[in-house]
Formats: sequence, structure tokens, C-alpha cells
Amino acid sequence: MSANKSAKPKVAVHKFSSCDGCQLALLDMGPALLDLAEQVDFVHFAEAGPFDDQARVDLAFVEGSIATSEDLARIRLIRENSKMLIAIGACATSGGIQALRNYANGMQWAAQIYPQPEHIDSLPQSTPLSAHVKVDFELWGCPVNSTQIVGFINNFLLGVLPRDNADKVCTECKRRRLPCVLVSRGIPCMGPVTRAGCGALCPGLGRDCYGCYGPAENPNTDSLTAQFRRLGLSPDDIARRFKNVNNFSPAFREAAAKAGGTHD
Amino acid sequence: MTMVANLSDKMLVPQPAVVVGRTQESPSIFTLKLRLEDGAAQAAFRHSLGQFNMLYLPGVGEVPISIMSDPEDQQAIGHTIRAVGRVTNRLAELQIGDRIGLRGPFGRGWPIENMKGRDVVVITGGLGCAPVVAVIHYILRRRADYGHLTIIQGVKKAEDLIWRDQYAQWNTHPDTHVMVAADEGGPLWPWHIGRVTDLFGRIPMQPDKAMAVMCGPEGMMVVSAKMLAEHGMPEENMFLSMERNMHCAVGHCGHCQFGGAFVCKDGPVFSWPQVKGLIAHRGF
Amino acid sequence: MNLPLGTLRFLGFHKLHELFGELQFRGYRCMGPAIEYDAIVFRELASAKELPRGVQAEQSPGQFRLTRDPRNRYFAWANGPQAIKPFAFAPRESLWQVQRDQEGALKFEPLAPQPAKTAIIGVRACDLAGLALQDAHFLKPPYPDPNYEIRRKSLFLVAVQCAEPAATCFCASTGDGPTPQSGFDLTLAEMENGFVISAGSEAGTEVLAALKLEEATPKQVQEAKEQGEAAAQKQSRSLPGRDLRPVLMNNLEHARWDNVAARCLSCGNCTAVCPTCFCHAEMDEPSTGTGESLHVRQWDSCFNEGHACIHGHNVRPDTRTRYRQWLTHKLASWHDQYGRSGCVGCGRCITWCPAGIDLTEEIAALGVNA
Amino acid sequence: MTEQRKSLTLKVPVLTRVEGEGALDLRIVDGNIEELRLRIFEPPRFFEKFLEGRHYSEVPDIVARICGICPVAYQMTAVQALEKLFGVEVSPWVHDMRRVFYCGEWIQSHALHIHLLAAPDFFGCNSAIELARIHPDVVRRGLRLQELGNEIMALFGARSVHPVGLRVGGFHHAPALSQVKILRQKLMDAIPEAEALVRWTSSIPLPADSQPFVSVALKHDSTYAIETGFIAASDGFLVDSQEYDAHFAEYQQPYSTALFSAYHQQPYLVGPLARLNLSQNQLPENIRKLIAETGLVFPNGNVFISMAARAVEILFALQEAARLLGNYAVPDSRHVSVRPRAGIAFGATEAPRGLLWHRYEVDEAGLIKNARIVPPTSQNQARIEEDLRLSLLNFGLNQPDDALRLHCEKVIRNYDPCISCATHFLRVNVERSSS
Ligand SMILES: Cc1cc2nc3c(=O)[nH]c(=O)nc-3n(C[C@H](O)[C@H](O)[C@H](O)COP(=O)(O)OP(=O)(O)OC[C@H]3O[C@@H](n4cnc5c(N)ncnc54)[C@H](O)[C@@H]3O)c2cc1C
Ligand code: SF4
Ligand code: SF4
Ligand code: SF4
Repeated sequence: MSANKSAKPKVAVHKFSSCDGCQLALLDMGPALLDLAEQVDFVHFAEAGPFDDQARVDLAFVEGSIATSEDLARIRLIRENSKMLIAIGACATSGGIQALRNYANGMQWAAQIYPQPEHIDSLPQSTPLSAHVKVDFELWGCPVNSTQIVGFINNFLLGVLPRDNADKVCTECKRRRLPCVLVSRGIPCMGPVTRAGCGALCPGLGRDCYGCYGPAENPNTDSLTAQFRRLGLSPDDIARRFKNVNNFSPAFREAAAKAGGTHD
Repeated sequence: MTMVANLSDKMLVPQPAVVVGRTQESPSIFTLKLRLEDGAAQAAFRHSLGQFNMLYLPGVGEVPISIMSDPEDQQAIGHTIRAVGRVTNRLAELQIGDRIGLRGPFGRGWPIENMKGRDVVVITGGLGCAPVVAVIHYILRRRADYGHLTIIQGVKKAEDLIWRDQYAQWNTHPDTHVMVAADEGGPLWPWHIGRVTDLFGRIPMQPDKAMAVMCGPEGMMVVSAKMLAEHGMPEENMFLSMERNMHCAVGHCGHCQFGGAFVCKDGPVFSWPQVKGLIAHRGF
Repeated sequence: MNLPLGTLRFLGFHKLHELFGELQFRGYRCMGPAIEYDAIVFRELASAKELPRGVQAEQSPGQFRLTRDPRNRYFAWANGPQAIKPFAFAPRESLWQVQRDQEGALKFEPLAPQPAKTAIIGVRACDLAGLALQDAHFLKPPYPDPNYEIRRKSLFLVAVQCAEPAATCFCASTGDGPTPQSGFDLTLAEMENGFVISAGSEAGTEVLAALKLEEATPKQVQEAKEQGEAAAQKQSRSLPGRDLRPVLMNNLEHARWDNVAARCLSCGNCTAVCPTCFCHAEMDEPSTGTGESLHVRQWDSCFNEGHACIHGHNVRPDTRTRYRQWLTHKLASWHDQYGRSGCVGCGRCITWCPAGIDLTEEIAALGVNA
Repeated sequence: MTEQRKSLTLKVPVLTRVEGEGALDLRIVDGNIEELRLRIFEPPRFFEKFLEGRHYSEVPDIVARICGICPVAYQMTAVQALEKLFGVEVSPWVHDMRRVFYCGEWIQSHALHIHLLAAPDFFGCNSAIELARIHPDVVRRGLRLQELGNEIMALFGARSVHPVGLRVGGFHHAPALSQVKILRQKLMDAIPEAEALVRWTSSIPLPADSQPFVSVALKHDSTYAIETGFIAASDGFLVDSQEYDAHFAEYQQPYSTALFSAYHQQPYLVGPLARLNLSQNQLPENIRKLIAETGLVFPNGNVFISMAARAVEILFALQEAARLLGNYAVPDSRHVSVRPRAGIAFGATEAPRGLLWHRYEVDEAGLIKNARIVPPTSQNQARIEEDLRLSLLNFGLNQPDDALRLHCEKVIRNYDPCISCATHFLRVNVERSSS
């Protein structure tokens, strides 16, 4: 095929406000990381060593949410320098857990916490990359796993984007032949509104999914909320189910607001 | 549990095919000529008009594509493809000598034998529609065997009509009429401005004996079928080609279900009475 | 030595382990009921001792709760979330692989599964009916599915008559249970101190003969029969057994579809637990830098986004059309395809729907009377 | 010899091969260090605030997100603190398996640090990928060990980053015996690899750079402290985690979004070297022998020895996990029931990078009223700056710029600072006076 095999694609891995967990999808791969490095050229990946934050690249994987004014300038530069920009993880796709501060007055918090809040550069909200630049593909999850990132790279090497899978966690749960714990244990599983990708890890341990892969396609949060109520959850309990790792994604944000309650 | 399947059944696992010809038809439409690498398999490949193959790009995916070539052409298998998405965009980059996977042919095609001696009306809409173009080519190559051939194409805007030369050229064949309608015309638009169905009154045909083949947006086909019926064409003489999502092409995966029909094996060509009950319903 | 099909014998509880032993001797791994995450699933059991005795389950829309069976029987539970389906139609498997070499040449290789010979103990009448429908679908000429066929042939099915249907069961109304009629290798009816057992296949009669059991007494046979009839009587739900095509297809714009769409999570659980649903998706998994790729298939559902996508357009973009597709396929278009309804009355989609949607209720609300 | 340089400003805008993003500013004027700052500019993430109003059962999944590299440390510290407050006694099985779980994180985090972050410095390489070109077997061995650590975490938590298996009261799930057997065999097989790793790290020539400092770590009378023990210091100090506050104080520097911490007004060291300095005699016989054989000496004032200290801890964690999994049986119950109680919960454990301290105020419904978390990197920050000063003077300020920069980075990487942890949000006990 016509793909130009002579040059390895240049890859950058950037970090914004995050826990570092999504980059670990690469760093935790074991020896397979070295095999991957045969196929692509990591020109910028500060945590792994290569540093060239101005490099023009084919692929930029970006972890973390935009939280400071300096972040804003940096993400725009990355966009300019990258043929394809891929948001990885909940922080980059929905603002992450730190977007919980969007519901409060973030600067007020800083004042409560830091003796000298004036030294803290912080935008009023923690936001996903897509709020600021065009994002070519989003890999959801907190954290994303190596299958997602390597799958992306493998598809890219074949000249295509991967097929997006926004089905519910339930689909993976059932393929693993796990009994539905919402039904058998009456616990408030978020699987029916959460995007697949993790392989139904939580129901696999007999516990409830807490939505770390973000909203699925066509999520009926109203109906799930009604079911949670029947399971005995209070409006606060329900709001907190949605106000978790992907609290700032529109579907969960709206569901939390609708659930009522006083939690903020 | 009687049938024992042959694991290497060519219908279930692709066979390597090589690109032996490639034509760019328009900025986004191209034709590939493919030949199965296994000479015996190529020689044994038989299809009927309106059937389709599954074309496979290694590591990327499979897509259903109608077979364009003449059933009597045993040298190569022709496919005219519009680059629209993940797989087809990549297929568009293929060059002569490249290899892909192919399995097929699948489905039921046009009742081309029944059309012999009759007037044929071909109706398509939107961008050029491969399955009916194959019918046009077939008839034009055997012009004497068929009655009047009317080719009706509807487009939204004048610039949407691709293959303008081709339409003009078809129009030069004996007993062949091309009628094109654009909702919005343009300078030098030689054809009708308005809806396709406005043209139906002018179709030269013996309505009770003529046959229609249709392909394109379902809404257009529904209106066309109703109008043809009003013009006296028996419903069982109208045929159309359907598209649905397909993964297996052999009636297993369930994606292409249209009511009780599996489009991949019961279609893609259906007679109007077979589909008219559901086709107007959003959601089937 | 074979016995004539249908010969009725009696297997005392104390001899149940011999059945396991005999099957294992013949090379089968025994899959039987086990408790996992407070539900009953099929797991490999080393012996009859591992059977969860005295377990029962209360089922209602969206709820499954384990309870104690006062009679301490082995099979007092009606059914769990899994039927036989995953054993024959794998939730996920590779169909073939392709290798592209340096020169660009392609080599395709089909990947056949190599399942262990498996005896499933505790299969229900509804499961057998479901399997028969799956057979009809996957093994239909001209392209029987080889992977399904191989897995299917590895199975030995030990059925059990249902004496205690769940509140969600309605197999009597669909004509598929509660007493297994065919499709099994062996079938059991559990009595006070053992099972009336009979064979339904050559393989089954061989095992039965090897067990060297006493004939069942006419009283035991009569009791088993009555137990089945009583179980049918106990069922509280029902679905009209007749062809529902006319009613459903004439009600495609009924307001109830919107009503159910407001409740439906579109999660696909109903299709996954249904013993007859067959939809699956195929996809490719390229590996890094080797030119190799696997072609995989996995369970899909008409409730999923990609099920009805064609380029630039989703034929069923919303829950209303997805739910309607599911119900009309199951109860109406299935008749066109396989000459009967696609519902075998197991009630799994009712119990295992996280939102507790009950198809019998939906059918009634659509104006269909039993 | 180069002549004594008058002044120099060195800026390392982004430190590479550390977890998270920080910078270093160094200004030398007239042969004196005028300014030396480890500048952490990651935006704060306010975790303590997020925890307010949350139910105790949600805490493990939230605190995990403070750090992708040591989520187990956060989860364990939190659940143990809450269990202590609620008067929950977990079963011996839970106790043992949590230690195994924690061992997994030590192995993963330490192997990552040695091979991907620290070791390349000692071979003039810029990354593990480069190092792998010179020493492919060493790097592959290291990445295999790292993978094994991940596998242990995944055994109990389904994944190694933000695992989902831990809960207040125990675990959500008990792995099957068959799974445990397979993994244990892998652990046994990896022990010789870990021994080889200890030998290799101890054979790498290090700068002679001994410094005086206080080591702080948990200490336990009968085991090498991981998830439990008293807070101890090398000056003989020993207190319960509840008393941490009376002896350790956090303070802010304008250039860092991570707080600094002081022990009795002085910088101190936490982490693997601090642990070995305090508890080396709690290591099993064979490991102590291996230490002696390789010439490693603890207590040790040379922080460059930290890489070898991590290798020793990998070996220990592997052995410990294999030992604890030796008689594995699936328990009847994986967790006990929990009844919340109002009060203040304290907890401390040894995260891979050192002491991690939590404090939660909980109401009677089990909702968190407020929280404080002090991660190891905050605690090491002052020590890193102090070390840099001493180490640079020792190294010679007249070295070329690049050598100076590399030396500084090397010093910093020894501490394996985790900036994500450090900026989870920081809080100081300051008296605010308002007029
Ligand atoms: C029987 C049949 C014959 C066809 N003949 C031709 C032809 O001759 N020439 C031609 O250009 N196109 C033809 N098509 C349409 C062609 O299959 C689609 O354009 C193609 O599948 C799009 O794939 P993609 O990956 O490029 O697009 P994407 O938009 O990236 O695909 C997205 C998703 O939609 C599915 N999908 C999209 N469109 C279709 C479709 N129409 N049918 C089935 N699945 C679809 C894909 O499988 C995938 O899941 C035919 C379709 C059918 C069913
Ligand atoms: S998405 Fe989750 S795992 Fe990824 S960086 Fe953000 S907090 Fe960490
Ligand atoms: S356990 Fe959760 S993910 Fe699994 S089927 Fe039930 S609701 Fe869906
Ligand atoms: S089951 Fe849900 S919470 Fe658990 S890992 Fe998957 S997406 Fe995240």
C-alpha cells in the first residue's frame, strides 16, 4: 500500500493537569514498550526522557485538563505542531476529577488552602482539551489502558483511525458472562450509562461501575436515576454517582443537577 | 446439525485479490479491477448482476461493495467505490499491484433475465449508484435484447451530478433516454429543474410490461415506486437495491435485518411488494 | 449397550456423583450451577458435591435474590442469567487471521476453536428451545457457521425439569417448557430423593446404560409428570403463543414505544441474556509491527449504536426505534425467519433488565391480549 | 582547569524523567549559589476539597486519582485510617493480601523509577529506550519486573492504575486459587532476576556524596514496615500517626504549588533509603546477606544509593508477596461490614516514595467533613533543595553548564519526586490574622 514506510511516525506525549496515570498506559506496557518504540519515534515524552516540546509531530497524545493560563497557550501550540491530536483520559476528555472545582469557586478554594493564593495560577475551570482546540480523537477512561493507546497507534500505522466504541460497559460485562450486580446485589452500577473500554473491570470484581470511562452513547441517565432511587439512594447519593471522575461531561453534569440533593 | 462446513470456505474467509486496474471516476469515486490471486478461484468466480462482495483491508475492516463488472467478464472483478469513511477512504489509496482480501459473491441480484424484451426504467438518486450502473452497462452491451431504456437520475444541485459525460454518452445509444432532474439547476444545465418524479409522465414505456430498477435514497425510491404504480407499472415489476450495515454477509451477524429479511442474503435486490410495508418506516 | 430412547430410570441422590463420574470418564468436563456474585451461573464442577443444594432464587423485573429452598433440592432455582448460548455461540472469538509479508502478499488462515468436550448439567427446557433456534440460525445452509458448529458438537446436555418456575417465567405460554421435550442428551426430573432420568440421544442412552439404574416406578413417573403440569400452572406471566406479526406490525407508531423508550437504558442486557439473540459484530485487531491481524467477532446488540449504522446515517439512532426493533424482531419477524417466535419464555430479559422492563407487560400495553 | 566562573543562571524549564512536571532554577553569583529552586508549577488539584461531603465508601476511588503511579498507597492509607476510626477489624486474610497488593505497587513503582527514570543518567543516556540499546537485557528485565508488579495489583484490583478492588472493610473480591498459583510461580521465578538487579544497581559507580540528614519512615518491631508501623526518625524519634501534626509542619514557597514540609524545623528524607536506614535489620536473612555481599551499607548518607535501595526493596517485596501467597485460600468473606462513626481518622503508610499521611474528619453518617493528605514528595522537597546545594558544592560549581544541569537532575531523580502527588492540593496550618 502507499503508506510511506520509510520514516517512523513522530509521536509526542504531553501532560497537563493530571495524575500521570494515563501515560502509564505506555510506561506500564513492560518490554512491549521497546517493541512499540521500534514502530514510532517518541520525540517528546518528558516522563520517559525525550524532551522536545516544540517538535512537529504526526501524533500528539495529550493527558490532563486545561487548568492554567499557561496551559492554554501550550495546548494551542501543541495543536499547531501536531497533525493529529489525541486526548487521552478523563482529564483530557471531560476535565477530569479536578473539574469538581468547577462547581465551586476555585479561586476561593485556593484562598482557603494556600497562605499566598496569589502565587497560584489557576483558571476558574478545569476543562477538556476540546473546549480549546480541535481534537482528532478521544480515548476515554480514567485511566486509559494500553489496549486503547496501542490500538490507536496500530490503526494509525495502517492509515486509519480506530473505530470508536461508545457502547455501554454492560456490553462488555455480558461478554464476560458476569451476572449483573445491579440486579443480583442491588448495587448502583453505572454500567448502563458508562462507555465501554475497560472490559467491565468493576462488575468483574462483583462491585458497581462508578463511571470512570465517561458517558456512553445514548445514555438514559433519567432511567438509571429512577432505578437508583428504587434501590434506596438519596438524591445526594445519586448526584455523587454522577459527580465523579467525569463530572464535567455534559451527560453526567446534567444528570447530577437533575438528581437534586445538596452535594456540591 | 447435518451440514459439515468446510473451514476454508471462501465465503467465510477472504481470499487474496490483487488490484489489476484502477480508474478515478470523480474526486471521490474510483473503480478497482480485482483479480483473485488463486487462478482457479478467479476462473471459478461467477456472479449475477446486483450481487456484492466483501472487500477486506488487512487490519482495517471489511465493507460490502456491489460488483460492477459484467458477469461474462472472467478476467477481473470490478467495483466502483465512493470514498466516504474509514475503510473506503483507505481503499481509495490502493494502487495497481496492491493486495486486499475478497469474499463473495453474496446476495440476490437483479432479475435481469426477466427484463429481456421489455422496457426498462432505471431510477437513481443522490450520487451515482453502482448497482444500477451495472444494469445500464449490461443492457447497453446487449442493446437488442431489451426494449426502451430510460435512465432517470435526481440530484439536489446541478454540481452534484457526476459523470456528466457518461450521461450524455448513454443518451446517444439507440432507444435510450437519459433524464436528469436537479432541485436546483445552474448555468448550462441542460436537464430538468425540479423533482425526478416530474419526469415520470415522459417515460417511453409500455407501463404494464416495463420493469423498473431503483437504487438510491429510500425516500426517493418510495416516491418513485408510487408514481410508477400511478403510471400503470405493476408493483411486482419494480425492483430496488437496499443498503444496510453488514458484517458477515451470510445472514448470521444480524445487522442487515430489515423486518424479517436479511438484506445480505434475501437481498440486496428486492421487489417492491417485498419491502413496501416497512420501507417508509423510520427505524427499519 | 444402548437403551431405547425414552427409557425411564431412577437416579437416587446418593448416585448423583456417579453421573458426574461417568461423564468425566467419557472425557467431558462438567459444567453446573455455581453461585457467583449472588447469582447462579454455570462453572466447571469437579463433582456432584459442588452443586449448590437448597438454593432457590426469587426473580422479579430487575431483581434476582437468592433464597433457601425449604425442600433442599438441587435444582429448585429456575434459571440464572446464562443459558447454554455462550457455550455454542462464544461471546468473543477469533474467526481468522491474516498475515501480510514484506512484499505485501496476504495469507489468510481460518481459526477453528478447540473446545473441551463439555457436559452442561442443569439445562432448562427454555434453554433447549433457545438452542434449537440458534441451531436453526447458525447451521442453516448454505453457509453453516463452522465455529458455532464445532462448539455445538462438543456439548452434552443434561436437562432438568423445572418444578419451581420463577415469577418471571412464562415458558408454558410459549410452549417451550417447563418439562424438557427434546434436544437433550439426558433429562432429569427431581423428586424427593432422586431423579427420574431418561435419555434423548444416542450419547445419552450410552451414559444412562452405563449408570446401571433401576427402572423408575410408575408412581415416580406419574409424579414427575404431575410436577411438570403443576409447574406450568404456577406460572403467572404469559405471552400469546400465536403469531404476533399482524398486531405488532400494525402498531409501529403506538405511543407505548415512547413510553418504554423513556425507561429503557439501551444497555443490551436483554439481548445478552436471551438464549436466542444471535447478533454479533466483526472487527479487526492489528498487532504492532508484525503485519498480522486477527478478525474477531463478539456479541453485538440491536441496542448498540453501530448496529444499524450506514455511512453518515444511523437507521436506529434512538432507543425508541432500537427497542421496537428488538421486540418486533423477537416476536414478529422471527416468524418470517424461522417459522416461530424468537421468545422461549425464560423471562431472563425481565429479571436481568437493570430497569426492570417486562416484555409481557409491554406487549399487553401495545394492546395485545393473551 | 577552567577558571572559577563568576556567575551563571541555569534554568531547566521542564524536568524530564520525573513523574509530573516541575522545573529547576539555579543562580550562581560570584561562585555562590544565590538561588536554587525546585519549582513545581503543576496546577493544584484540590483533592482534600473534593473529599468533603463524600461518603467514606467513595474515598478509595477518589484518592487513587491523586497519583497514577502510587494509587494503592493512597487507597490503603485512606481505608486503614477509616477502619481504625470505625473500629473495624479486618480478617488476617485481608491484612495479608493488602500487604501483597502494596508489594505489587512497590515493585511496579520502583522498577519504573530505576529503569525508566534514574538509571539512564548513570550511562549517559537520555531514556530507557536509549539505555536498551546498550543494555537490552537489563532494561527488559526491569520492565518485566515492573509488569509483574502490575500483575500483582491487577490480581486484587483488576488494573494497576486506579485499581478498583479495595474497600473499607476489606476487598471487593478474592482472586481464585488457580490465578494466585500462576502468579506466585512467576514471583518465585523472578526472585533471581531481582537479586541480579540488586547486584547490578550496586555495581554502578556513584559519586561520593555523603550528607547529614534525618531519615523519617514507618517502623515496625516485627516486619519491614509497609502498610503499618509507627512514624520514626533516625534521631530516635517514634510516634503514632495521630501525632504527626505536632512534629511536622507544612509551609508554602511562592515558586511552588507543592507545599514544603519540615520535621522539627528541619528538612528530612523519606523514601526507600530512609526506610532502609531505619529498618534494614527487619529484612530477611538472605537479603541482608546479599546486601553485605554487594558492599552496600545502611544506614547511608549518600542519596545516590537510593536506586540500589529500590532494588533491594523490589527483591524484598517479591519475596514477601510470594511468602504471603504461599498458603493462599479463597476466604469465606472478603470484607467485614462497616458501620461509620463520627471522629477523626488518621493513617500513615509507606508509599513507594515514602511516608504518606492522611487525616479525615468524618460525621456520624460516614460523610467526610474535611481531609488532609501529606504526600511523600512534599516532605522531600526541602531535602531535595538542601541536597542540591550540598551536592553541587561537592561536585564543583565550576563544572560546565551541561554537567551542572545533569548533576542537578540526577540528584533530583534520586528522590523519584512525584509531582502529581505533590500538587494533589496542598494545605498548611497557618494562622491567618485578619484586621
Ligand atoms: C449490499 C451493499 C452494496 C454496496 N455497494 C457499494 C458500492 O458498490 N459502492 C460503494 O461505494 N458503496 C457501496 N456500498 C456502501 C459501502 O458498503 C459503504 O459506503 C461502506 O461500508 C462504508 O464504510 P466506511 O468504513 O468507508 O465508512 P464509515 O462511515 O467509516 O463506516 C462507518 C460504519 O458504518 C458501516 N457502514 C457504513 N455504510 C454502510 C453501508 N452502506 N452498508 C453497510 N455498512 C455500512 C460500516 O460498517 C461501519 O460500521 C454498499 C453497501 C451495501 C450494503
Ligand atoms: S484521566 Fe484519570 S488516570 Fe488519566 S491522568 Fe487523569 S486522573 Fe489520571
Ligand atoms: S453489572 Fe453493571 S455493567 Fe454489568 S450488566 Fe449490570 S448494570 Fe451493566
Ligand atoms: S467498570 Fe466502570 S468504573 Fe470500573 S473501570 Fe470500568 S468504566 Fe471504570
